Amino acid sequence: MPETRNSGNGSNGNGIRVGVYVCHCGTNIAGTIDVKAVSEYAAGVPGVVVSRDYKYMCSDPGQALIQQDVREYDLNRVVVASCSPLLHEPTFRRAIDRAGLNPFLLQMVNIREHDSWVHLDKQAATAKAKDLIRAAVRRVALHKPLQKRRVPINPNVLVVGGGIAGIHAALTLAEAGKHVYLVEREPTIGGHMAKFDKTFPTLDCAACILTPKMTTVGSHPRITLWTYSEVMKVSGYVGNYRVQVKRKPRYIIEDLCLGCQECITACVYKEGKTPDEFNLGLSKRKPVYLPFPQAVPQKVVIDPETCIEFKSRKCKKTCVEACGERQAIDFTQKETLEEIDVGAVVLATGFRSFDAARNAYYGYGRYRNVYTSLEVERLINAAGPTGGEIVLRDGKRPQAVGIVHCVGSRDANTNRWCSKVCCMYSLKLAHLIKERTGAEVYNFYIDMRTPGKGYEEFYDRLLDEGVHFVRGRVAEVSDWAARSSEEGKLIIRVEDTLAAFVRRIPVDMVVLSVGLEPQADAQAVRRMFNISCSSEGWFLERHPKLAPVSTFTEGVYIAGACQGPKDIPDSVAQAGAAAAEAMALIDSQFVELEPYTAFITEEECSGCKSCIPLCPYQAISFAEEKKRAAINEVLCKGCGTCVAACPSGSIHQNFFEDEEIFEEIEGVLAYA
Amino acid sequence: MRNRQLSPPPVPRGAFEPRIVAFFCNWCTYLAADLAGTSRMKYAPNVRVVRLMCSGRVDPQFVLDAFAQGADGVLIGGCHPGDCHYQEGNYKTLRRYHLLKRVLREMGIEEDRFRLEWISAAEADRLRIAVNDMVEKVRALGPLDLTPKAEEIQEEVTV
Amino acid sequence: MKYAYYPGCSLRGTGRAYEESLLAVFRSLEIEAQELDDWNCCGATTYLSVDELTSYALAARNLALAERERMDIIAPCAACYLVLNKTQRYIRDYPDIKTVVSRALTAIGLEYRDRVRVRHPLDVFLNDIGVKAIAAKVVKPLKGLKVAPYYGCQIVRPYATFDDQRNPTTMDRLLEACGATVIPYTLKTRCCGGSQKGTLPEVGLDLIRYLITEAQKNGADVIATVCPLCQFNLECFQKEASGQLRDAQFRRDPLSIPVLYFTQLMALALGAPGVTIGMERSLVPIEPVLAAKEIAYA
Amino acid sequence: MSGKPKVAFYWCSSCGGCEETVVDLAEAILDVAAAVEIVFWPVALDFKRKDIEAMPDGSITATFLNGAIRTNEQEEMARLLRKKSALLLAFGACSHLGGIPGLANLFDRESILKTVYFESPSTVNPENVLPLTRYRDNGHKVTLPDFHNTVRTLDQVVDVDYYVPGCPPMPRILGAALKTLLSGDLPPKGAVLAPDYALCEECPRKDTKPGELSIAEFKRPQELLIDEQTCLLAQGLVCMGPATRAGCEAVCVQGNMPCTGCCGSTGRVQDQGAKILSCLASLVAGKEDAEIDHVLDTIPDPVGTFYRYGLPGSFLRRKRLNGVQAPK
Repeated sequence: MPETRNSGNGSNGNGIRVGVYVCHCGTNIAGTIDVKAVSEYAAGVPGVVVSRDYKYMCSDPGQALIQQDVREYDLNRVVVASCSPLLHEPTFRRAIDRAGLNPFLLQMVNIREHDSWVHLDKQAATAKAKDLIRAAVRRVALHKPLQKRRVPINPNVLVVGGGIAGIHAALTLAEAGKHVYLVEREPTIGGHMAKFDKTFPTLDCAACILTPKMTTVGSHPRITLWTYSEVMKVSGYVGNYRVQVKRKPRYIIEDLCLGCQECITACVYKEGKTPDEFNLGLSKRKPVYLPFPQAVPQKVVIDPETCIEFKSRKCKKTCVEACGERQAIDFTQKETLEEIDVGAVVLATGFRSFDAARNAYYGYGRYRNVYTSLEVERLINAAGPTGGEIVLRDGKRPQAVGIVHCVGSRDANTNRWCSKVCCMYSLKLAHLIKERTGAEVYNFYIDMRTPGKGYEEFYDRLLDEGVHFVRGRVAEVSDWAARSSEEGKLIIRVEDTLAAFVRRIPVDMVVLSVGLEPQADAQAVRRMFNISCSSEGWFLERHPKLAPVSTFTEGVYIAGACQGPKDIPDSVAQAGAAAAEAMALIDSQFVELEPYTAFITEEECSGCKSCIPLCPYQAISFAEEKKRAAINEVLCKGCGTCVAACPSGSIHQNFFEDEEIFEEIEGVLAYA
Repeated sequence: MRNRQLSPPPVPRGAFEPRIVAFFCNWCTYLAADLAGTSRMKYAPNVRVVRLMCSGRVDPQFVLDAFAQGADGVLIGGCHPGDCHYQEGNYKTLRRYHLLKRVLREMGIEEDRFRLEWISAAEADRLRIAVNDMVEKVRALGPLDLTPKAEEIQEEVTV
Repeated sequence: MKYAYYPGCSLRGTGRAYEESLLAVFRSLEIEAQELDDWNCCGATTYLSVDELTSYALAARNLALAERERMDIIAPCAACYLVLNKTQRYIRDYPDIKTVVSRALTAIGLEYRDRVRVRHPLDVFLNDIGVKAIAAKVVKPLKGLKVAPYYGCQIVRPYATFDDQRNPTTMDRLLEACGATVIPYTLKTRCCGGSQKGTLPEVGLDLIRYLITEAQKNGADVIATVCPLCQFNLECFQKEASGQLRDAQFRRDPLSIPVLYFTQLMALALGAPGVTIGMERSLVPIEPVLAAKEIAYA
Repeated sequence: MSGKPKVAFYWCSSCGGCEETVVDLAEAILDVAAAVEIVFWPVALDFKRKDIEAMPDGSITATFLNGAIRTNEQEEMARLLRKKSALLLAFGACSHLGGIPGLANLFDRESILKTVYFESPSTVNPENVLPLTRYRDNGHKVTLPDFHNTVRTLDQVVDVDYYVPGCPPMPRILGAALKTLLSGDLPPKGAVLAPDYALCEECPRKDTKPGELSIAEFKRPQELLIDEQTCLLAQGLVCMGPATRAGCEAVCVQGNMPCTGCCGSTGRVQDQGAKILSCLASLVAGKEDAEIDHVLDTIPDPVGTFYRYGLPGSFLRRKRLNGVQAPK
């Protein structure tokens, strides 16, 4: 469709020559808005010397159109009516920059996301486009040339979370020569993956593929590993973040402890009394413990809650004797606060399993033989509480096992989303249980979701192995025996939607495949790093398709399950991507900041100090000698709050001047 | 629960079409509006959006100028308290909103014509509902037509 | 705190024992419950399925009467409790129902502004009086009496108003306060069949059989219920349901267990004489059980 | 007649305070009288309207018109003087911003007349007589000016060359204005003849204003013993200083009273009331609705306080005529 060129009615007297470009965006805009009429209307707005409409303004020919007009018509302002400025403002700024026009002499008009896509009434949408363009032309007339600010970037990177995503990101960055701080809340890195026995679909042993990466992290010269530590406070801005990290006391001097575990055997407690967190409470641990044999760092931890020395100060301290001359145990250790400067942050804080007790009708917590999938992972794991034997709490082997999919997921009462990994790990558990116990294994699913490479084949293999698949959401797990054959069993009531009748299946063991949820402290963490969350609580990516690992906050990247439920391959891929994007930022050595900062015209300011307390970044200070307020441009983030509050109008904001906004308001409301 | 219609309620021909100026913060509400677009949600076309970096940049003068220039309603959209990209900008907005609302009420401008909504980047539906709701409320209130032109002052003269 | 007592038709018919024992408990717990003046039938779930809008108006009349007295309503019968609750919610959530009901009420000079709460005795006893206060008033603790707490479906579904929907415990705690031992009873909210016994007898009888065998298996001496229809179903068809025992293993112990309203047990513990709390109205007598447990009965 | 520049003074809806400023020039009045020829000054000298009508257009060098435009007679005189004067100056807050009379824009004519002629306690008017604009009595036709519904600033009626701010303008400002006019190098049209920064610049208490002001409660002047040294805003008083143009050397603050904003805003601000509202609200303590309202409710009359002189000149100009009655 040939673009039409309407000759404008000439500059509005003060030398402002505006080019207006109305984009069709294929049919996305032109389908609802009469782009021809809008372009013709724009030609009539004072100051417009050329007005065009074109199929794809953001395409190279589209941009060339503008550049050609700038030269040919001697344009000194450009208005592009197309999609959201958050998408293509940079594109068009670069385009006019290459044509020799200051990039900030451009005003974008959002007639797609805010107009054609959201309004049914075509006349109204077209009228709205005209209003918005008229306002933009009046606003752009007042734009002044600006330069982006360049600020040096600190080359260090902070990775938060030591699960597989955090580990992979840290290693990728360190291998590329960057110094990485890896902060992990638990005493050891490894995250959820360290708890698994096998991984689907290849049935690789989780420890075999994870521990080598963990040990590399532990010993890598460019990775500072802080486990048992949490980020407390973040300040500064992209390229120059200052992060405060709290290091919880292990009561063990890390450099001296060899991980020989002598102290554990020598501890006054003959055997463990406290439920072992790593084994999800299926076994007990002593006050001094190593989370799991391949823990990195290979250092024990002393739990002050249960260690007698902290209660009575009168323990025989057999552990200290056992430690011998290394003397690695130090009961007086205190919590310390460290401060580090980094240029970029990768958040890989992972997920939390759905609390199965929230679905009362599955009886988790009421019936002893109802387990969560994570607990069964520990049972199957050779390093687990039962040494890999799948036995019930009373020690007996189960003859029949029911695995319930979608526990807490795809459920309007709990979490609406599909957690993506449960079908596959349920298949894996079914295989392992079938293989180890020979029991009858039932999987109860709604839809069998096997989307990955080799996933569907794994499912076929399970079918061949004789696992029973019942398509239906389990209604209830109960110990009520309707007939004698059900005595002493757990009865799973489910509607078998393929066989079209309600079945009562007695089993000895029920495994609840719990879904994935955002971490409990996701809201606190995101506020600390100034990123936002989706309504469910997952960290919000800049764009679901085109920018899944970056966020709306420059320099903060996200990877792994903290961004949404995903399996290990996807988490590792995202970790690599986040590391790459962080590296791209750091290697650019400078970060360009939008020039939207505020500034004070000295002779206008009366020194009334009303603005001083308004800035959370302490960018406004009061110069005693000159009795004037002054804004430190480097610290100013350009929010404009002080500009709106200055009672004498003496603070101005680049690109958002009062006059520019008044013009935009009056432009939008002035009748054609 | 009856399903809420997704597109705005049908408007009889010739009904009063209110003109509403909206000031949206760049990090939250403007993005929610973009998301409403990419999700193809439908809402009334009466709103014209002015983008500012933070709701804290909304100067009460902008609100009064919008009314003076013929807007029938003004909507401010910002991040939820605690979510502000600049930490505290929206708290100042909330304080100014409380005082400005009182001034507008004393100047005879109905409460429903000036509205502050906290809408995060993910809450596209909340934005759609807020816009549709405000357009209907202002439509019910009718045009503001605030400042009688100079001539009109003249004809009031007869006692 | 004064309440409007809404007996409902059953408590004046087959559920007489429920009313007698309930009033006895009110007296001993000093609860001021004044019968709602000129109350009308709530229509139960049957009328709802015949003519929805009129049934809401019928039930809403009671709500309006109570609202005029500015008192909460106590609806002991599970069906009344469900219908009044459902009416309140549907008036609140659906404007078209609200207009029909308001028109109907204004026609008879009443109005309803959603300012009244529908309460169940279980909720009032536990939350307004409290377990400690009740235990203090117990005169004849039901020591050794093993009770199966049967809630039925209507007071927990579809609205979980005052207790957990899957695993309610209000009645358990009240009976324990009266000294009884409450047995673990998985089927405490499983349906008793309601009117199934009349329409599909074999299904109705199966449901009854499951409930009773599970109670007996867990050693219950008596089943306590809150709903006249559950009481009727569980008590009156025990012999017939025994005939259903296809599985020989169950033939040894025929179904025979007293089924009382929980208020009867509470009234007994609070010292009310047996005759005044409808004990003699039971088909399966409770006296031998009480005698065996040396719980004075007269 | 003498070649001296002709100067005229006229007053519309005002209190006469601005006329007194002229007299307050004290001895300087003599230099003024010597330097100029006063051709029209109804409050002080006996001039009649026909004297002005007789003058050729543009013959008056400068007219200092004070008072807001409230009746059709005032409007006619404003238009007449505009025609007859080379320079027309809005003299004082009333003509510049609307002034105290401008607060009438919170009401409409009927309610004002009712209050004044029927309801005010000291009025005895059993027959409910209202003044009429035209009345015939034994052959004589008697008229009164028509009373407008809305008070307007001078520049909302005619084109104004300069503004002399203040209520009343300080003699120092008037003197400076006269000197500039007489000196011949005139500032750009529409200028306000006073410095273009806020009052805090000239305020003696400037140094005592805290850098971290967070207001937990506003107080009214009669509610506390105002300390004579400390910044009034720091003491919780609503002082309009930060949002008001300087030039008067903070004479009110020196009189130990908070500035009430009579010189209007700085040149960069279009609505003084909105700006002081924005400034003060931003500094209020509290992050929750209730906390914020708790503080803001200690300003009983926001419109009367922030727009004491500037209501007609503000964006909204007046309370909506067809507006719903603001619920009490």
